[in-house]
This record gives sequence, structure tokens and C-alpha cells, in this order.
Amino acid sequence: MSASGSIKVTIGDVSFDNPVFLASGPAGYGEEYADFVDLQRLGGIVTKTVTYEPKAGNPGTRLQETRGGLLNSVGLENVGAGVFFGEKLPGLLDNGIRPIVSLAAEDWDGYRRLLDAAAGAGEIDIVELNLSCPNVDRGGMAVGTDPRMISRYVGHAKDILSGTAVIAKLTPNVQDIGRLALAAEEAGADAITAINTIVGMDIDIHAKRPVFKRIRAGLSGPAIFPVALEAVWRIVNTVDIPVIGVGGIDSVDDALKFFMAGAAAVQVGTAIFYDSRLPEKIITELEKNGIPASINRGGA
Amino acid sequence: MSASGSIKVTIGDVSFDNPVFLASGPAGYGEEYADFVDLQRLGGIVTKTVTYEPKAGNPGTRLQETRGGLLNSVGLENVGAGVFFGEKLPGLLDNGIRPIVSLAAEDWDGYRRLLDAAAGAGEIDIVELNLSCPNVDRGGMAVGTDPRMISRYVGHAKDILSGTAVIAKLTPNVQDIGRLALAAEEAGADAITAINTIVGMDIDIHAKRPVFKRIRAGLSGPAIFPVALEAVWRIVNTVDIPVIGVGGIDSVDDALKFFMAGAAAVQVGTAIFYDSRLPEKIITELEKNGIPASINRGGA
Amino acid sequence: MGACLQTVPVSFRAEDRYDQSLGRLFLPGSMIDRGVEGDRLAGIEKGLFSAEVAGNEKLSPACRLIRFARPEGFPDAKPGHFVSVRVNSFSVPLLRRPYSIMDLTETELLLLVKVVGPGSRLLAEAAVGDRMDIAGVLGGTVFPSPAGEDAVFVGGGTGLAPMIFAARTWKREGNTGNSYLIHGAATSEELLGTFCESDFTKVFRSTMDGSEGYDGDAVSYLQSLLNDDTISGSKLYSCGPAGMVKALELKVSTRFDSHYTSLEAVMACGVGACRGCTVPLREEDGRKLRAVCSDGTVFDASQIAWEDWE
Amino acid sequence: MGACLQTVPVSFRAEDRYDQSLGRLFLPGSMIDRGVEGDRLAGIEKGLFSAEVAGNEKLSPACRLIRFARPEGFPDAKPGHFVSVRVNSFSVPLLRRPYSIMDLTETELLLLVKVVGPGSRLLAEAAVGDRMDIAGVLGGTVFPSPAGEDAVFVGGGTGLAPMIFAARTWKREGNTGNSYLIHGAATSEELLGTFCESDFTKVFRSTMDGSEGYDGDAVSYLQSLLNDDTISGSKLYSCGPAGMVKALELKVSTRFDSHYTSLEAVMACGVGACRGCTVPLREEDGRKLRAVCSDGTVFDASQIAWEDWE
Ligand SMILES: Cc1cc2nc3c(=O)[nH]c(=O)nc-3n(C[C@H](O)[C@H](O)[C@H](O)COP(=O)(O)OP(=O)(O)OC[C@H]3O[C@@H](n4cnc5c(N)ncnc54)[C@H](O)[C@@H]3O)c2cc1C
Ligand SMILES: Cc1cc2nc3c(=O)[nH]c(=O)nc-3n(C[C@H](O)[C@H](O)[C@H](O)COP(=O)(O)OP(=O)(O)OC[C@H]3O[C@@H](n4cnc5c(N)ncnc54)[C@H](O)[C@@H]3O)c2cc1C
Ligand SMILES: Cc1cc2nc3c(=O)[nH]c(=O)nc-3n(C[C@H](O)[C@H](O)[C@H](O)COP(=O)(O)O)c2cc1C
Ligand SMILES: Cc1cc2nc3c(=O)[nH]c(=O)nc-3n(C[C@H](O)[C@H](O)[C@H](O)COP(=O)(O)O)c2cc1C
Ligand code: FES
Ligand code: FES
Repeated sequence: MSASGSIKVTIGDVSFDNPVFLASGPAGYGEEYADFVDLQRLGGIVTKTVTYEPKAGNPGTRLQETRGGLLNSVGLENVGAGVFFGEKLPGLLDNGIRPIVSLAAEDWDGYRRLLDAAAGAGEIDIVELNLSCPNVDRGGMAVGTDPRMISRYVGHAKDILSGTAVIAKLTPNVQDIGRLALAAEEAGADAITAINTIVGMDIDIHAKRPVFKRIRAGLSGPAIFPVALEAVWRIVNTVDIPVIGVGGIDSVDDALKFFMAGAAAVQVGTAIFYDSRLPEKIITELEKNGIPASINRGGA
Repeated sequence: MSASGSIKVTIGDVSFDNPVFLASGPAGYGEEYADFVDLQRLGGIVTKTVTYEPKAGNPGTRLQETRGGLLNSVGLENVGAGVFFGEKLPGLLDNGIRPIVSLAAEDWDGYRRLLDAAAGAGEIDIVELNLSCPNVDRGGMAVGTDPRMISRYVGHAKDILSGTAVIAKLTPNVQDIGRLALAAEEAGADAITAINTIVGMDIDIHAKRPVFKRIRAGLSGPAIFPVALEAVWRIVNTVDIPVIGVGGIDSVDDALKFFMAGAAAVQVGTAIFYDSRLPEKIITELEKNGIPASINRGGA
Repeated sequence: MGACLQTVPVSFRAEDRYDQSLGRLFLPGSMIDRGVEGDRLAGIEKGLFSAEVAGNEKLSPACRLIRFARPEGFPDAKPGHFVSVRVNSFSVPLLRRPYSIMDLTETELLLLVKVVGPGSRLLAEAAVGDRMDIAGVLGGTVFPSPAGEDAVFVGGGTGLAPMIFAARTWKREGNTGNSYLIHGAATSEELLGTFCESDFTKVFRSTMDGSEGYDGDAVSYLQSLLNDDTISGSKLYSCGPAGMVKALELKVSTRFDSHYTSLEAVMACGVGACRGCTVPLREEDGRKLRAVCSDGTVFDASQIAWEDWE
Repeated sequence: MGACLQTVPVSFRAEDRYDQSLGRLFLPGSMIDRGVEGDRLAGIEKGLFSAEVAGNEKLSPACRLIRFARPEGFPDAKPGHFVSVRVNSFSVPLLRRPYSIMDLTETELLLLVKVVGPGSRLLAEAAVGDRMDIAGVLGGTVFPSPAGEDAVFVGGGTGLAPMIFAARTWKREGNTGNSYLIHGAATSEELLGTFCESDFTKVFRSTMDGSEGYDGDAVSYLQSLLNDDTISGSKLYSCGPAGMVKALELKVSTRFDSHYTSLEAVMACGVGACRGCTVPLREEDGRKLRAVCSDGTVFDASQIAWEDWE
């Protein structure tokens, strides 16, 4: 670790004061945490994934704690492109908060409309494509497990959003997440975010039915940290673009491990619910001792 | 739940007094727990995976606790077929303990020799093929992620071990474990065990190196329960042969959830380390209230 | 927990926040149209606080009254507001646990805690002097005051807590109407309510197994109390198990001018960000999923789409 | 933890178990060849016990002496044996935590506990009257008695525990040789050893930062004590950080007839089943990986393949 001054990080051409972001979803639209978190101090906030049309999300139970983890089946509830680009995004920018805009679509058509809306909105210098949500029937993981689809989606974003950095967020629910990362890199992605939630489920033994209406849900939180760390290690060994580590960060040490695995930045998701100041604690540590150097020398 | 008398279960043609087994690996050769666990009361014990030649296992650190989980990189250390069939197995049988013999091989040749040895040993009415160990360079997961290899391995076991029930134990480190299960069923497997450990890793931030020499290790314990439950649910929806649920059982309720997901039996692995009597508690519950009926009506 | 937590600078104007966070999908709908006072709160203050346990009384085998010294700067609260407690400093159980405010005085924050699992057990085991990380005040709506009219409170189990806060608050505010509490529990072991008798005009207690008080559920008890004119009122307030609140709404609410209920749901963020705690409402422009934490916890019970609510 | 745990019927003859469990790969090798008394134990009894905390003394800022009432039926133990404690009834931390037996009397089981993480913290916070689930007695080998000769004990940090047990046990057995303890720690804050001065002929203490006792590590201290003939002995016993034990073996052991050390490793099963706690040994037929829990914890230090041991 170098105790050097700057902990700035650059992704694509976009520079961030520090490499600690809030993950898409748990962070909402940022504003909700204004009383708990010093939002301006964060490197950035990945906003809740937005689709072109507003989405009501999934009915029924949406959250279930597991040992060391959290299952969610929110189903991409969001305000839609109109409200997002018209109100939420300007609100963040006006308050000096650094947004990374998370985008997803259910089909190619919705995707094109969404990108057009994003291009029209201006002011967006970096987006994260959520190619990996397990909680929706169409789009999300169905797209994100197929390297050809990843390539198509990333390529189109690069075409439409010229001058905007494009991050591809990947799912761990595959045999080799490295292959997905390679497809994204080859299609022009500026960075990779890994990982989204792992598919899991739970059963209510008293009601004798799955806890979630869609049966399956996405597992996040400390339980998945070792899996996320391995995914980041693997991707760093596969691509040359920066990798953003997310999954189960529960302590400052966890964040340091992602940097040692070669991540250029980290995102905090579930931990924001119970330890809302953790991102600030990580930033303080990085300011004090610098960003740990990668120990990942490739090839493994 | 029916409070009916018998909780016997049949896998292939083999009948067990109850559907609660110790998982391969944590259970060792069974004998080690003789003072802690009433081994004869268990439905069965899946013995530590044996290879034809003895294996020394992996050097360096082999265990690392994670939040809610355990990473292991034991690397299939085992006494080899000679000692196993000559000493360990007779010891179990003499003591009235019900073994399920776990087998693995590094290559086709070793596999054939191992099956021949097993066939020669006699007294074996049921085996579990470990097609899923993430902690070895050859065999294990490399075989178990390829449906064609699974089919070849299962088919050969059915040929050589005539009259012996063959269980295929699968890895969750794939996009769709259902496909693997289908390949095993079509090749004649009598049952499926799911899941083996999930690939993960950890880093020692003080030593600045991965905790494990092989970098990657296998994640087990409560952290993986939701993933295992989903895998079992999925496989029950895909094949007609019995499914044995394993992964993260940490309480009696967890075991009941596997049965509700449609499992015919369960295995306890990591929990045996800290709650050695858990299998007996599960059996007591099943004796009292019967085996919960499956709520998994297929198709999902 | 360690060092004392302080509130951080507010970067949005609080008044804007609630309207903003609704977005287009979440136009406040009929609740605001009905213009009920106090229904939707603007300007509530939130923060993270390190609160010291000042008392821990056993009220029943499973229930504790936990008193926290009110931390410096802790915002004011109204009936229906809640806090979210991190019950330990390591992450098991993972999430904060939400608790209705049972009372908030100048010096104390009171919670009624029933042990149902690991989180509540850790909270119930808190010793005087322990510190816990509390997020509060949370909640986007509160119970509208009866404004001088007679109020009937139905509190099932620990649903009692916000009913007590309402009765005490309104008494302090000089509200003059009668207040009746019907408190129901499964068994006499779980029955509470003697400790708060002075907060209401009268307290009626029932148990499902008839082991103490009225033999039956709180809803039937209320029906019989209304039928024989023992009590009357125009405002109905409730908090408790979904089954109880639903029965109240479907069977008894027509006898009242309004029925407001404080809902519970499993929560992660508690501030409307994660969209994990939604409840289906029937609103003018159709069915909407609202966040219990930030669009509630208090809802007009007639708007809840009971058929879809578990 | 709740109900009292009892031992279950033994289904293998204990005498067989240890030989059996070695298998062909694990022929005992030179340890047995050297025929050291007590080296490899047969017939040790194991069980799961619910043990009540009878005392909790603070020895230093980070260290506690935890006294358990010896549970009924708890087996006898020898120096080098350990127990494995489930520090809570929910599964965080997940695994049992292994602790060397510091003493076992007819009425008490004593452990020396240093707080280094969540598990040890929970154990160190145990209150008198708490019950914990203890697996014991564990370990396949023990320290061979000095049989009348002078013994030198080197205990680094809490590695002191088995040294104390050895000194006490052999004193009780009437062993007549001198016993010297060199106890090293990082700082005076971490230094222990005043409470056990009567157990040894003499206790020598050192700190790495020189804040108390000898200024330097325990190994250099021992060297200087040997060099100026302050002490002498033929049997060397040690327990402590791997670096210390390695330095002892490589730099000092030639001055002794033998050097036995009790090793630590992260453990899961504690009984030789999971093969998670292995240490590389140089044996006659080559390098072998042995289980610290069941092939140890006590090893002939000259056999350890230090170059591969972390
Ligand atoms: C706004 C609000 C106010 C509440 N006020 C009180 C109160 O004043 N007094 C009181 O005793 N309890 C109150 N609760 C319920 C309390 O939050 C839960 O009992 C507690 O979170 C359970 O945690 P646990 O770890 O003990 O149990 P768990 O093991 O987590 O769960 C045990 C049972 O409680 C349910 N549960 C778990 N988490 C929640 C949750 N966040 N919300 C609702 N149910 C949950 C589970 O489904 C399960 O049936 C309130 C809940 C909400 C949402
Ligand atoms: C045979 C044996 C005897 C022991 N005797 C004593 C004793 O008498 N007094 C004492 O204070 N400690 C003793 N230890 C060490 C003690 O087991 C660990 O300090 C404890 O398990 C740490 O748990 P934790 O949750 O507090 O820390 P963790 O957070 O688990 O770990 C903190 C540090 O301790 C190390 N550690 C974790 N688990 C173990 C383990 N099972 N074995 C060794 N190191 C570990 C970790 O690598 C880490 O560096 C002994 C260990 C063994 C194997
Ligand atoms: C409640 C919840 C909602 C989420 N919603 C989104 C989302 O909208 N878009 C997205 O890309 N990821 C979403 N995620 C995934 C997180 O961004 C993150 O990838 C994952 O939770 C792993 O990180 P963690 O363990 O730190 O939470 C969500 C996670 C949770 C828990
Ligand atoms: C230390 C250890 C060793 C294991 N060894 C084996 C093995 O030899 N063969 C095998 O099929 N599975 C092995 N497993 C996997 C377990 O059998 C089981 O599939 C997995 O741990 C998930 O179950 P659990 O969470 O209950 O432990 C091992 C697991 C652990 C923790
Ligand atoms: S708990 Fe997150 S929106 Fe309500
Ligand atoms: S801890 Fe399992 S073999 Fe030693």
C-alpha cells in the first residue's frame, strides 16, 4: 500500500475522487440516504436500475434474510426513464453527487428507447448496464448469460452513447464469468462490474410455499463475498479493462481484498442497510493508507 | 406432513431406515465421530471420496471461515482404494453403519481401475460419484460441468457395478445444474446429490496473498443454503429419479425445506463440525412428524 | 458500535425529499386527496444514533420494555413512526430490526420488544449501559389525531406499541376525546396492557384461548363492545397481525369514520430506497405497490388490497 | 445451548481407532519408532459436554482465564490435549474454537483465552453460569514426560497454556526434575505468567519491545540463559507462534535431547475426519501431511517440514 495522496480513479475517461461507490439497488436514487450518508464524499452512486417504462416490481414478499445473506425479489421496481432523467438525475447532480446510471431493458426495443432517452438526457458521462438481474422474467440474466447478447447490448450502448463510459455488470450464475467479461470487453465496454446477486430461494415451512412468488430470488450480502472475490480475481485475469468489485462487502478489510484481487473500485450494496457508514469508513482507510496494490499477477 | 410410522427411504433398490445422511468429506470415514454421533442411528454415511491411489491432498492452508460459510481446499486427501475397501469399509459394515461409498477419479484410467476395485470389493450396494470437487486440478469439477462426461462416467459405473445403485453428485458452478442432472438420469443414475461446494476464494490481507495455495476453494455451510435449495428445487423439476439435498443445512428447519423442495433425502456436511448432533435432531423430528411432503409441483 | 454516531449534513431539503421520492409512479393518490391531517409527513428528520440502554423490564415471558436514553439530537416523532435498530456490531442477524416507537419523551425512547427470533432476542437481552446503533426517526406517514373525537385503538400483540404512543401523544397535546384500547393476544402469557392502563380511558383485554380477559380475538371483542354500547368512537386505529387488521377493516370499520393502521413488513433500508417492503394499495388510478417504511407505516386501511397482502 | 449434552455410546473400540484412522498413507512413521512414551495415545475418550462457566478472570487486557465446572463424565486429559468450544448456539462464528487444556482437576477445566476475533471474544465474555458446548478430550498425541530430567518450557503468548498443564501434571505425578518456563510476548500488556510462577522452578519473561522482562524474543532469551548457564535441561517443550517454534528448533534444539511442540492450525472437525488441519512432516518414507488434531497436537519438532509450514 502506498500512503500517497490521491485515491482518484478513472473509469473510461471519467474520473472519480475515490473508488468507493454505492451499488445499484440498495442505493435507491441516492437521496433516500441523505441523512445517513455523506453522499458527496462517495466516489459515486450507482443509481437503481432504470427501465424505459416505469416498473412496479414483483408482488408478494420481496426480502428474506438468510444466514449471512439477503434474498431479494424486488424485480427492478423503478420510476422509469422519464422521471429518472427528468427529476432524479438532476437532483443528484444539483447536490454534487456523482451518479453512475444503471440501465436495463426487457427487450431490444425497450433497450433502444432507453438508450435514446439517456442520450437525450445529456449530462450522463457513465452508465452501468445491468445485464444480470435474476428477478425479472425477461431481460436481465437471460441476456446476461449469453456472450453474444452481451456483445450486442454493450456494442449498441457504445454506439448510441458516444463519449459516455459503459460498464457491463455481470451475473455469477454461469460456469465462467470470465467469458462474459471478455465478450463485454471485446464489444467495447470500458469496465466490468461483478457480481450481481446469486440465484437462490427459500421456503416458508409454516405456509408450505416458496417465500417468493417468483420462487427464485437473488442472494446478496456477506454470504456471497468469497464467490464475488473469486469472480473479480478471475475477470482481472481475463480482461484488461478495469473491474469494479461488488458482493458481500461487510468490512473495510473486505474492500481491501477486492483491491488486492485487482479491482479498480468497489461498490457497497447490502451493507448499506445495516452499516450505512461503511463506504465512508473504507474511504477513510484508503485516504490513510492508499489503495492496496493488486496481488493478482494474472494467469490463474 | 404425515405423522406416519416409517421414515424409510429407497434409493435405487437400496433401502435406508431414514433419509438423513452425513455428507462426503466432513464425515471422514465415519469412525472419527463415533464418540459424538450415534452413527448407527443415521440413515447412512457418505464416506470421504476415495480415489484409486491414495492422495495426500493440497499443501498449505486448507480451511478458512467466511461469514456464514467455510472455504475448504482439502483436495480429496484420502487413503486410496486399497485401504478403503480393505479396512475402512469393513469397519463400518462390522459396526452396523450404512455406508454410501463416494468415488472420484482424476482421469478415465483411474476411474476404471477404481470401479474395478469397487466391484471386486463386493458388499457395496450404493455409490455416490463425486463429479464435482472444485479442489483438484484434474477430474472433479472439470468432469462434472460437462454433460457428456457425466453421461460417460455414470454409464460406465452402471455397467461395471451391476446391481449397485449409482448416485451422481453435482456441482452448482454451472449455469443450469438441471441439465447436468438430466444427463446423469439419462445415463442411468439412480439418484442425484446436490450440491457440492461453490467456488470461492479469500485473501490474507496481512500476508498479501490468497489464503489457499490453489487460490480457489469450495464454499460450504449456511451461506450456501439458499443456492442449494434452489438447485434441488430445479433438479426435482427436471428429473424423475430421487434427489438428495445437501448444502448449508444448519437447523432442523433447513432439512424440512429440502424435503418440501422435493428431496428424497438430505445430507449434513459442515454442520457436523459444530452441531454434531444435528442429524440426530433431524431424524427425531422426522420420526415425530413424518417426512414433509414435497410442495414442488414441477414446471418452475 | 463504538464511537458515537452523529447525523451527517442533509444534502436534500427535507421538504422536497418525500415528494421527490414518490416519482411519477407514486403520485400520492387518494391519501393526500382526502387531506387527512398528519397523514403524509414532510420534514421528518432522520439520523444514525448511538443510543444507550437505560432500562430493560420484563413485561411478560416473551416481552420486554426497552428504555434508551434519548440520544442528543434525536428528532421528534409522532405516532406511527419507528426506529430501526442494529442489534449487534457483527452482521448476524444481518439487517436492522424495525420497532415502532412506544414513547419518546425528552429523556427517553421506549420500545416494546417481543422475542420471536435472533434479532429480537439480542435486543431483549440488552443490558443497561449497552449501546446500540439506532436509525430514526423513520416513517413517511403517521396516525392522524382524532381531534377531540372518541378514538378506539386495537393493538394485537406488540402492535400495542404505536397505540400507546398515539394515546400518550394526543393526551399530551390536550386531546379531550375518550380513548379505548382493545388489546388481544394468543394467551394470557402473551397478554400485555396492564402497564398502560392509565394511558387510555379504558383498556379491554382478550385472549384467543380465553385464559385471561375476553375469550376470543380482539376483533370479535370489539364487535361485542360496540354491539352492547360499552364503547363507541368515530376514529379507529390499529396495529397488529395482518389477519387482525384485515378482519377489523372488513368486519368492523364501517362503524367508524376512518380506520388507520400501521403496517409491518420485512424491511432492509427503512427509508424507501430498496423497495423491499411494499404493500399493495388500491388507489384512484389503480393498484399501486407502496413502501411500508416511507409511504407508511400508517395507511388508510380501506385502501389496502387485502386480497394480495399476506 | 440449552439441554445437557451426554456422550453417546462408543461404537468403535477406542484402542483401534487411532491405528485404523491412520490408514496406509499414514503409517505412524518414525514417531512411533522412536518409542517415546506418551507420544501417541491410544484409548483417549471423547464426548460432547455442556459445561458451565464457573469463573472468568482477567489476566491481561486481552487475556482471560476461563474456569468451567468439570462436567460429569468428562474424560481425563494429558498435557497437549485440547478441547473444542462452540462459543454460541447460533452459527456465527461457524466453527468450534480449539483451546489447549491449561489444567484439568477433579472439579475444573481451565482455559487461557486470548481475544483475537469474534469467537474468542464470545468465549472471553462468558459470564459465570453460562453454558457452552465443549467437545473433548481431543488430540492424538501428548507431551512425553521428562521422567525426572530437567525440563525447559517455552510458551509464546497463550502457548503458555499447555506448558502450565504439563508442569502441573508432572508435578502432581511426582516428577522431580527442575522446570523452567520462558514466556515471551509482544509487549508487557500481553505478558502473562505471574499467576503460574509456583508451577515452575523458575519463570523467565521477555517482551519483544522490552517493556517488561528480557528485551527480545523468547528464543534469544533462552539462548542467553543457556549460554550463561542460568538454566539447563535435557527436554525442551514448546508451544507458540510458528515463527517462535521454528526458531527454537533451528537455533536451540541441538542443546536438548528432544524438542516436542504442540502445534496450532485452523480446525473444523477436531477429530481427524475433515483433513483440514494438516502439517507437513518429514518421515522416513518421505514427506507426509499429518492432522494436527488427531496425529498431534504434539509433534517431534525435528520432523516438521518447516520450509512448507506457515
Ligand atoms: C414498522 C415496524 C414496526 C414494528 N414494531 C414492533 C414492535 O413495536 N415490537 C415488536 O416486538 N416488533 C415490532 N416489529 C416486528 C419486529 O421488527 C420483528 O419482530 C423483528 O424484526 C424480528 O426479528 P428476529 O430476528 O427476532 O426474528 P426473525 O427470525 O427475523 O423473524 C421471526 C419472525 O418475524 C418476522 N419478521 C422478521 N423480520 C421482520 C421485519 N423486519 N418486520 C416484520 N416482521 C419480521 C419473520 O417473518 C418471522 O416470522 C415491527 C416491524 C415493523 C416493520
Ligand atoms: C490445538 C489448538 C490449541 C489452542 N489453544 C489456545 C489457547 O490455549 N489459548 C488461546 O487463546 N488460543 C488457542 N488457540 C487458538 C484459538 O483457537 C484461536 O485464537 C481462535 O480459534 C480464534 O478464533 P476467533 O474467532 O477469535 O478469531 P478468528 O477471527 O477466527 O481468527 C483470528 C486469528 O486467529 C487465527 N485462527 C482462527 N481460527 C483458528 C484456529 N482454529 N486455530 C488457530 N488459529 C486460528 C486466524 O487465522 C486469525 O489470524 C489454539 C488453537 C489450536 C488449534
Ligand atoms: C434489494 C436489492 C436490490 C437490488 N437491485 C439491483 C438493481 O436494481 N440493479 C443492479 O444492477 N443490481 C441490483 N442489486 C444487486 C446489487 O447491486 C449487488 O450487485 C449485489 O447485491 C451484491 O452486492 P452486495 O452483497 O454488496 O449487496 C440489488 C441488490 C439488492 C439487495
Ligand atoms: C472439509 C470438506 C471436505 C469435503 N470433501 C468432500 C469430498 O471428499 N467429496 C464430496 O463429494 N464432497 C466433499 N465436500 C462437500 C460436501 O460433501 C458438501 O457437498 C458441501 O460441503 C455442502 O454441504 P454443507 O454445506 O452441508 O457442508 C467437502 C466439504 C467440506 C467442507
Ligand atoms: S425497507 Fe427499503 S423501501 Fe422500505
Ligand atoms: S480439524 Fe479435521 S482433521 Fe483436524
